[in-house]
Amino acid sequence: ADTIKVGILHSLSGTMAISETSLKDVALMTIDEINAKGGVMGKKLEAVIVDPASNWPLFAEKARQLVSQDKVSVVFGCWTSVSRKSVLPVFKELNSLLFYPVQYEGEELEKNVFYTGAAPNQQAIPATEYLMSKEGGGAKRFVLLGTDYVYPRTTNKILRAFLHSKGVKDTDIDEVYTPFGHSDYQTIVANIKKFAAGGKTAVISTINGDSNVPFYKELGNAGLKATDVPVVAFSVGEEELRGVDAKPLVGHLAAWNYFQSVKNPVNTEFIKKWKDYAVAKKLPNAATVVTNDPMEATYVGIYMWKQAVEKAKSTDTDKVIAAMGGQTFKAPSGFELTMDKTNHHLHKPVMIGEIKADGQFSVVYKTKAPIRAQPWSPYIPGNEGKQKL
Amino acid sequence: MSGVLRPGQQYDSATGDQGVSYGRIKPEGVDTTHGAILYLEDIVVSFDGFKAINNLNLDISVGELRCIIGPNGAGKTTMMDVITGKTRPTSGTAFFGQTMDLTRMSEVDIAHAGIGRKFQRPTVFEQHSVFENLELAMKMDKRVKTTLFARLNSEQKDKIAAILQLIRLNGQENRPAGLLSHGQKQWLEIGMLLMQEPQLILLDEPVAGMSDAETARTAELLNELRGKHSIMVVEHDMGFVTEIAQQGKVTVLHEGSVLAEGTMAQVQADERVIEVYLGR
Amino acid sequence: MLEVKQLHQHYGSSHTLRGISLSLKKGECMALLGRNGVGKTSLLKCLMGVLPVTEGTVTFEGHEINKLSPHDRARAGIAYVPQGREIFARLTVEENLLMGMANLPARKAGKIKDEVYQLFPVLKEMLHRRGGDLSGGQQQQLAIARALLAEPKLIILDEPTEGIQPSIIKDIGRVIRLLRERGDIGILLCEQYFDFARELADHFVVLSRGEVVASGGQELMDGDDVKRHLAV
Amino acid sequence: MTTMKGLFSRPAWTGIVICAVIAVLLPILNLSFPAGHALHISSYTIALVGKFMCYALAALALDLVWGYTGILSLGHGVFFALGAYAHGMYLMRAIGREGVYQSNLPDFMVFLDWKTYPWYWSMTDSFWYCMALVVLVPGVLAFIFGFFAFRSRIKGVYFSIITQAMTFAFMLLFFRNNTGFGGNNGFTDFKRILGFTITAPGTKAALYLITLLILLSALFLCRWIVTSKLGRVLQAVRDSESRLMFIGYNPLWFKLFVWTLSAILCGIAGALYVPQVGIINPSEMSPANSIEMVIWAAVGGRGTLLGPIIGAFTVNGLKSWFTAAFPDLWLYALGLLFILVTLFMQQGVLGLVSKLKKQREPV
Amino acid sequence: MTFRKICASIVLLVFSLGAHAAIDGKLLQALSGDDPDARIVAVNSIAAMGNEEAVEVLTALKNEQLFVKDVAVYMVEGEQAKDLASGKVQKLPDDAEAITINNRLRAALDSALSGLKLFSPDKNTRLVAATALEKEATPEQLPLLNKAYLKENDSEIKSRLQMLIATANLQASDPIVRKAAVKALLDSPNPNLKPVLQKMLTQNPDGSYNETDASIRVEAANTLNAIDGRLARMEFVGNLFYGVSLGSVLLLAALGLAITFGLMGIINMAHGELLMIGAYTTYACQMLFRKFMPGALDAYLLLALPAAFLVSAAVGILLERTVIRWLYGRPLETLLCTWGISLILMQAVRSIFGAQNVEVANPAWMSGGITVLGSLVLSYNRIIIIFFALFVVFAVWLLLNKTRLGLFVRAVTQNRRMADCVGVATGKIDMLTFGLGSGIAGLGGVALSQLGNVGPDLGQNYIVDSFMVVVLGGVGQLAGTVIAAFGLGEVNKFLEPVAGAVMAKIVILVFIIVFIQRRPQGLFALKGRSVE
Ligand SMILES: Nc1ncnc2c1ncn2[C@@H]1O[C@H](COP(=O)(O)OP(=O)(O)OP(=O)(O)O)[C@@H](O)[C@H]1O
Ligand SMILES: Nc1ncnc2c1ncn2[C@@H]1O[C@H](COP(=O)(O)OP(=O)(O)OP(=O)(O)O)[C@@H](O)[C@H]1O
Ligand SMILES: NC(N)=O
Ligand SMILES: [Mg+2]
Ligand SMILES: [Mg+2]
Repeated sequence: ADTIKVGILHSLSGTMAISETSLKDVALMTIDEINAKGGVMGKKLEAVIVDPASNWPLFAEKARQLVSQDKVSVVFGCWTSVSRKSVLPVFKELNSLLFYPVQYEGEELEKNVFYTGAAPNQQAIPATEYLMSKEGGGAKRFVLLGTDYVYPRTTNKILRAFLHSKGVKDTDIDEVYTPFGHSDYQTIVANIKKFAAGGKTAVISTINGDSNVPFYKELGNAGLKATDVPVVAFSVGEEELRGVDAKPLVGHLAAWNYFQSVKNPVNTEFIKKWKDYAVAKKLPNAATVVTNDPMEATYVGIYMWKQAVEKAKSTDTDKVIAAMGGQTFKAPSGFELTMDKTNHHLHKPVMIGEIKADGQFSVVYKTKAPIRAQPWSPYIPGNEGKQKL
Repeated sequence: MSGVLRPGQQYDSATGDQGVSYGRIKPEGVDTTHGAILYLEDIVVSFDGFKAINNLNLDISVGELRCIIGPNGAGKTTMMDVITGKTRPTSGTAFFGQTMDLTRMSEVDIAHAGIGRKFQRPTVFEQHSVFENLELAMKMDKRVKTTLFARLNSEQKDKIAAILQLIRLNGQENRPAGLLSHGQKQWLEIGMLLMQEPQLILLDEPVAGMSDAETARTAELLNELRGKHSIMVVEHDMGFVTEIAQQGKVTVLHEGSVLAEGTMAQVQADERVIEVYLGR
Repeated sequence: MLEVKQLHQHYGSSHTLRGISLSLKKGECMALLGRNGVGKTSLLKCLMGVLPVTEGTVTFEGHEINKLSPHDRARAGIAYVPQGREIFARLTVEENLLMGMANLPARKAGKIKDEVYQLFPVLKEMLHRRGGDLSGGQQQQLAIARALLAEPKLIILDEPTEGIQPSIIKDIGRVIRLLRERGDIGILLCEQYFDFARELADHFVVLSRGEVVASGGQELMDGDDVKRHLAV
Repeated sequence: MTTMKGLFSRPAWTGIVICAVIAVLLPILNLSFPAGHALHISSYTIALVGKFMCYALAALALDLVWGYTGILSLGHGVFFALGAYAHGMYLMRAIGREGVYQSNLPDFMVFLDWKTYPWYWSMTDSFWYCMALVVLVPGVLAFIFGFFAFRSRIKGVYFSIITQAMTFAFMLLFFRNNTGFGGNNGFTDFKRILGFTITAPGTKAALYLITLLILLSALFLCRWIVTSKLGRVLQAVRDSESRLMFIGYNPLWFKLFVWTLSAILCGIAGALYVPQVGIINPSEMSPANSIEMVIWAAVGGRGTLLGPIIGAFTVNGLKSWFTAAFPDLWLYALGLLFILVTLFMQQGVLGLVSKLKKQREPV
Repeated sequence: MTFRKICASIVLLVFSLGAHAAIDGKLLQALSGDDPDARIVAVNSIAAMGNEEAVEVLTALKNEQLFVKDVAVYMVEGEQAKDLASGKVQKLPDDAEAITINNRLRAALDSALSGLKLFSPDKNTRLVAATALEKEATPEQLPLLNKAYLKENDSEIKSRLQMLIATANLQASDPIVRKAAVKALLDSPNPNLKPVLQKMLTQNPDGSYNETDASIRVEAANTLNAIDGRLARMEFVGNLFYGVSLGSVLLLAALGLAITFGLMGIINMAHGELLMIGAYTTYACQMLFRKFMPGALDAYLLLALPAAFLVSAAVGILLERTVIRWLYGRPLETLLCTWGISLILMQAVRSIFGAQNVEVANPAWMSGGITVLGSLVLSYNRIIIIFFALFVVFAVWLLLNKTRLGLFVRAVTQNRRMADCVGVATGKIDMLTFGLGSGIAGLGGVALSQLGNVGPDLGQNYIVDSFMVVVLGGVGQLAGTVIAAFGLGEVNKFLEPVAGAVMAKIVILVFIIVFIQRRPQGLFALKGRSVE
């Protein structure tokens, strides 16, 4: 064929559409861009889009359809960990490739997957360290607040172990979970306040999806300011903040590997391309689109795949996998990112940003260089020596 | 074990706790050694303070055909509700035979024990055919398992055919009962009662909506059943009541208790009955 | 005031009414007789507009009303006491009575006329009870009272005496007679209670299998012809 | 919907036979012709049809209670999921030490620092024990739940809503990681079933054929039930439960019987679903999923047994197609389909068929 | 803390407010520099100037309105910018960069500003400042606090300051002062005191107490008890309030459904989407105001209420006229059909507004909250929503029970055919009723937009809860709906602290199941024959 098919597997309906829709659009933008520059090995990329509708078994079905019916060479997709878990067996069985662009809990390493989002040590741990530092407010007590599912649970488990190693006692850690879609945070915010009376407290939020807005609204109205009790979130980025009035949230934090507000030429261009694309394709709210970390990770992932294909001179899964290790790409984050030679994760810089009134982040901390991922957290016993495939 | 209730068993209408049997145990015959099949004693039914039945005392003997008349709202239907377990009396006792305390039995158990009822407003299974209505009503073991394996034998088929003939719905047996006219439904309900072969039949206004000719036929039918079953009939059609009461007792209810009792002639002459019921 | 011409009605494939014609004048009472299941109720429903007619015309006070909805007919002055009472079970008796005046403009529909209570004293006692809790006969009385409140020009009664105690049947009879004597109202009375019908009706119509098989003035009602059609 | 004697007409029988034959042929064509051959049926199709058959079984189970007995369950997803979880437990154990932590315990347990299996996992390494659970767990849950609900005479929407509350509560419970069923991720990444590699084409074909067989058996079982006198009692329960009591049937046991049977069938559907789809997680218990089951039955035509099966295939087939063909617009199409079905096909797809037939040969 | 270092100098300087001196260029440079510690020192030094300009500059920094270019630091003032070193007002250079701050600096600024503001002529400013200092009253602040106390003549602020002084005195070396302080704090609602008092009471490993004086320990224990008691009371009141608030949300979400489902019998799965439409209408109104009347932005809700009611009602009426009216008497079909409608509406919103949430901001008068019992914050948006919910219920009750329309509505929903026969234009009533239910859902949407996210899935999050509320209350029973909503709210909020949010939700669901066993027709079941 004179085209190479690539699959895009993001929910366009259902609860996850909120986050995933823009990843689909960024993927399409990137593909357009690559095609405009001549495609991959002289062939145009052809995107095959499906909607797994936030339904995990449907993810598996659609993955199978993309790979075995549509014969795509690679799939870019998934957001939640469970959707990734659901498609994994399919990619393994059919020996095909998935690029996963979202921060996640680690504890996984699959030959058929490239993880372009952060592992816990590229996000959660540095953020916690920052909160404990003088600059970060010197927090002594921690509320680990999350949605009740595997990513928050795992992350918090790792964080608890990490905090223990820093001498924080269990009495100074409060772990709280809410169901998906929880919308009433009155009690929880009141409890945080109570807990915070016992000493300098920070909240580490792994709340996902829709619950963030009511949480932050409650936080704002209850008068918990970032200077009193900072909240650092791992799933709140520019895209999520579009849905919130950020003024009461100024100073609360998020940790990512990329922020839209990062200033460098690559990013400036990335943002411009995205805005132009949104306008050109008449995306809803095109005037106010923003970029965020998973979008950047998607963008980087597609380019790295392109580079690997060109290096391998083939779209064959095994050859591409072999060629991926060590690929580098100058990413919008301003760093040259490298695909690890062995663990299928990117080396990524860690950035911590404070929310500004306009819903952007001002970066208050940034690592000097990209950090290698530890998908198997050393804070979980038994993980020693599991860094390879 | 029999379907007779042990003392102390209770029916809790809030939970629907039926205490016993859930229809699995077929009751043995009714103990009618003292000649009466139904005793109502000091029954009171009160709805939010309004006493629909007020110290009602009544008994029916085996094989008797008893007519009950009384003004609208006298409590006749409510009384039947009490007998069939649909309404729990606020106080008082209701015995079927010597041993069965109706106030503590569920509707199902009461039906099983041998009390059948025709409602004031005809109620049939509208989605089922006439035939199926009769089939469902037929006297037999009505537990889940037996029902699952039940097949009609020829004797039963004959019986249904006979009843169809009697209620003059033959030829209509495959029509859904919901499509019948008002009077036809009345008949069908009577037919279902007959299929059930209850010992005590309660008829709430059986001829309402029937033409005079059909009323006469119903009277005929009841006269035939007299003696074979104990029957209690509520009607406002005096002609009909006269026809079936013959020399038997007629009870007049008023404001929830018995106002007068006697033969039709006696009752019709009673000033109080004329005042509250018959009119001048 | 009411003209029915060649009315046909089908329930699916079964032909229930077969070319019925009748006419009723102001101030007259017409009895509709017939055995069970001959189509009396169906006919009345067609007049009220509850059932669609397949063929034929219904004219009320010179206007063809075939196409009108039931509420338009009610507003035109037709009141209906259906078989089976059809009271609003969860409205109180008072509200049920107010509903009787739903066809009247709001300003005329505020108060329930005392005459109704004189006729059916029990309703006054039970004003705040829910309609559905009433006894069968009480409900029937309520249904009639409701129709009377509508200030109708034509009143259609489907077995109004069903389930009512004898003394009140007499009262109802008196009311119907009174209405008839007032002369500005037409009454269509479907009744199984033959004697009752005979006493009140000026005319009668006997239906059989969806057809008019006999009709005439009150004097002919005792005739054998009628008897034959009513017999089983 | 009224007379049950001829539940399936002659054309319906023909249809059943033809569909069954085609269904049997699919995996045979899949195995015996290489990919690319004109007669080859892709594994994807087999997997899809296999999944739909599980849905169809669930819809059939629902029809038994909803279509015939008038009990609208908005919680059948819980039975489906419990059956699936019961089978999933076996499949998890069959992974052995091949999980990422190379432990005897499933990964999520290792992760939660569990050292041994909790009591409710005991014996789940036995396939047959798990099969018994597939039947027993939904069955017993349904029996207990039904017993209390029916005894309290909970009916109509009240019943529907408490079934919804039930499935919702179960979903939240299973979401919790501490409950011990893998939390949000549930069970996935199965490797073997009874020693056979789960991804092997032969295993897949076998699972598929077993599903087909069970679906057909369930269809005939249901047909036998609804055409028996018991079936007529069930419909009487639907139409006028109180009247039924006055002629001496106790609706409690009749309802409980179909309700439990339906739950068991649904559980079996779930058990067949897991190995073919490869994941079971709590979102199967979400209220929306149960509502979708109801919708399959409604679209196909409830109270017809065949209808729900057709409905499950129609709705899911269209969904599979639409989500790929018009990923941005498919909800409009599906939504419109539901509206049109209600407006123009009162008895569902099957109702339309019989209506058209009637029009052709008027009686 | 940072604050301590500057108190003394502030005290010296507070009385010289107004003296004008340009800010030292070095300070400004440090302020815009990279060294965080130096920046803090700079902030404190500026604060130590204690003049209007210091307040201005620090406020500007806090609001990120200071810009730097090369070495010049500018303060933005409307269109213009002032060069702080020279005092010259000019246009802000294009490539000037904003001076960003982080939380640490923000906290330092807050403290410094509060200290300065204790002497503000504006009473409110002083009150806010005194409240803000509560968290960290230390001995170093005493001179400042005492000064402020002497100068203060407002009794409320005075008592605040007194508490602050007592708090600071807890660490005094003189036991008499400490004892007086402990006693004085008996009435304090400040939970932050607890660790301090607890520390006084804890025994060191060698058996000695941190507080050596036994009588002070007794007083401290007393005070601690008093504070604990007050906190427990506060928590109870808090839970009560949270419960009412959650109840009002449930009520607003369910009320429309109580009409479309409860009264009309339509299993309206699209109810959630009608809520969503109300919320999106609110968003649209906000955008309109932003665009055309930015000055009156805070009033956008006044437009949103009628607009949301009308838009949702219009959508409802459209649905009723085109689809639902064919389905009366077939409730189960309405489930299927409205499910389809719900899918379409959701996707339509995705197509128009995007799949992401949109931002709906609380107007200023709904932001924040009032503090009661010391530290319990009752947020304005929730208080307003509680009253709004009660108002809507009352209005609906009036409409349904006291008007002819309401009578017709109830009659039609009970017996459509007979209502038709007595002269009710049933079609019109159906349309109005469904429109009313939908419109009320729209109002619910406005309220929800003030609390949570506004996105295409908004409705899905409330649909199950709404049905539970209506059914638990008893279908068709307005009063039941109200009680069920508040009941569930309260039960939930009293359970949550004990069981956690997830288990609380599970327990609630089990509770509903069990409750229905006891009352198979809901809370307000109708009794009697009329039910059948
Ligand atoms: N659930 C209830 N709530 C309130 N009142 C009730 C209820 N059920 C019955 N009643 C009242 O109890 C009285 C007795 O009613 P019942 O139906 O037994 O009368 P009846 O003798 O059968 O009358 P009819 O001859 O009109 O059928 C009536 O006044 C009725 O209004
Ligand atoms: N919805 C329906 N569908 C089909 N047939 C019907 C329907 N309703 C009534 N019928 C049939 O139409 C015929 C006329 O019924 P209708 O109710 O008009 O009789 P009626 O003269 O009023 O009888 P009754 O004196 O018993 O009230 C009956 O044979 C009945 O079975
Ligand atoms: N991997 C996540 N964020 O679910
Ligand atoms: Mg009665
Ligand atoms: Mg009739």
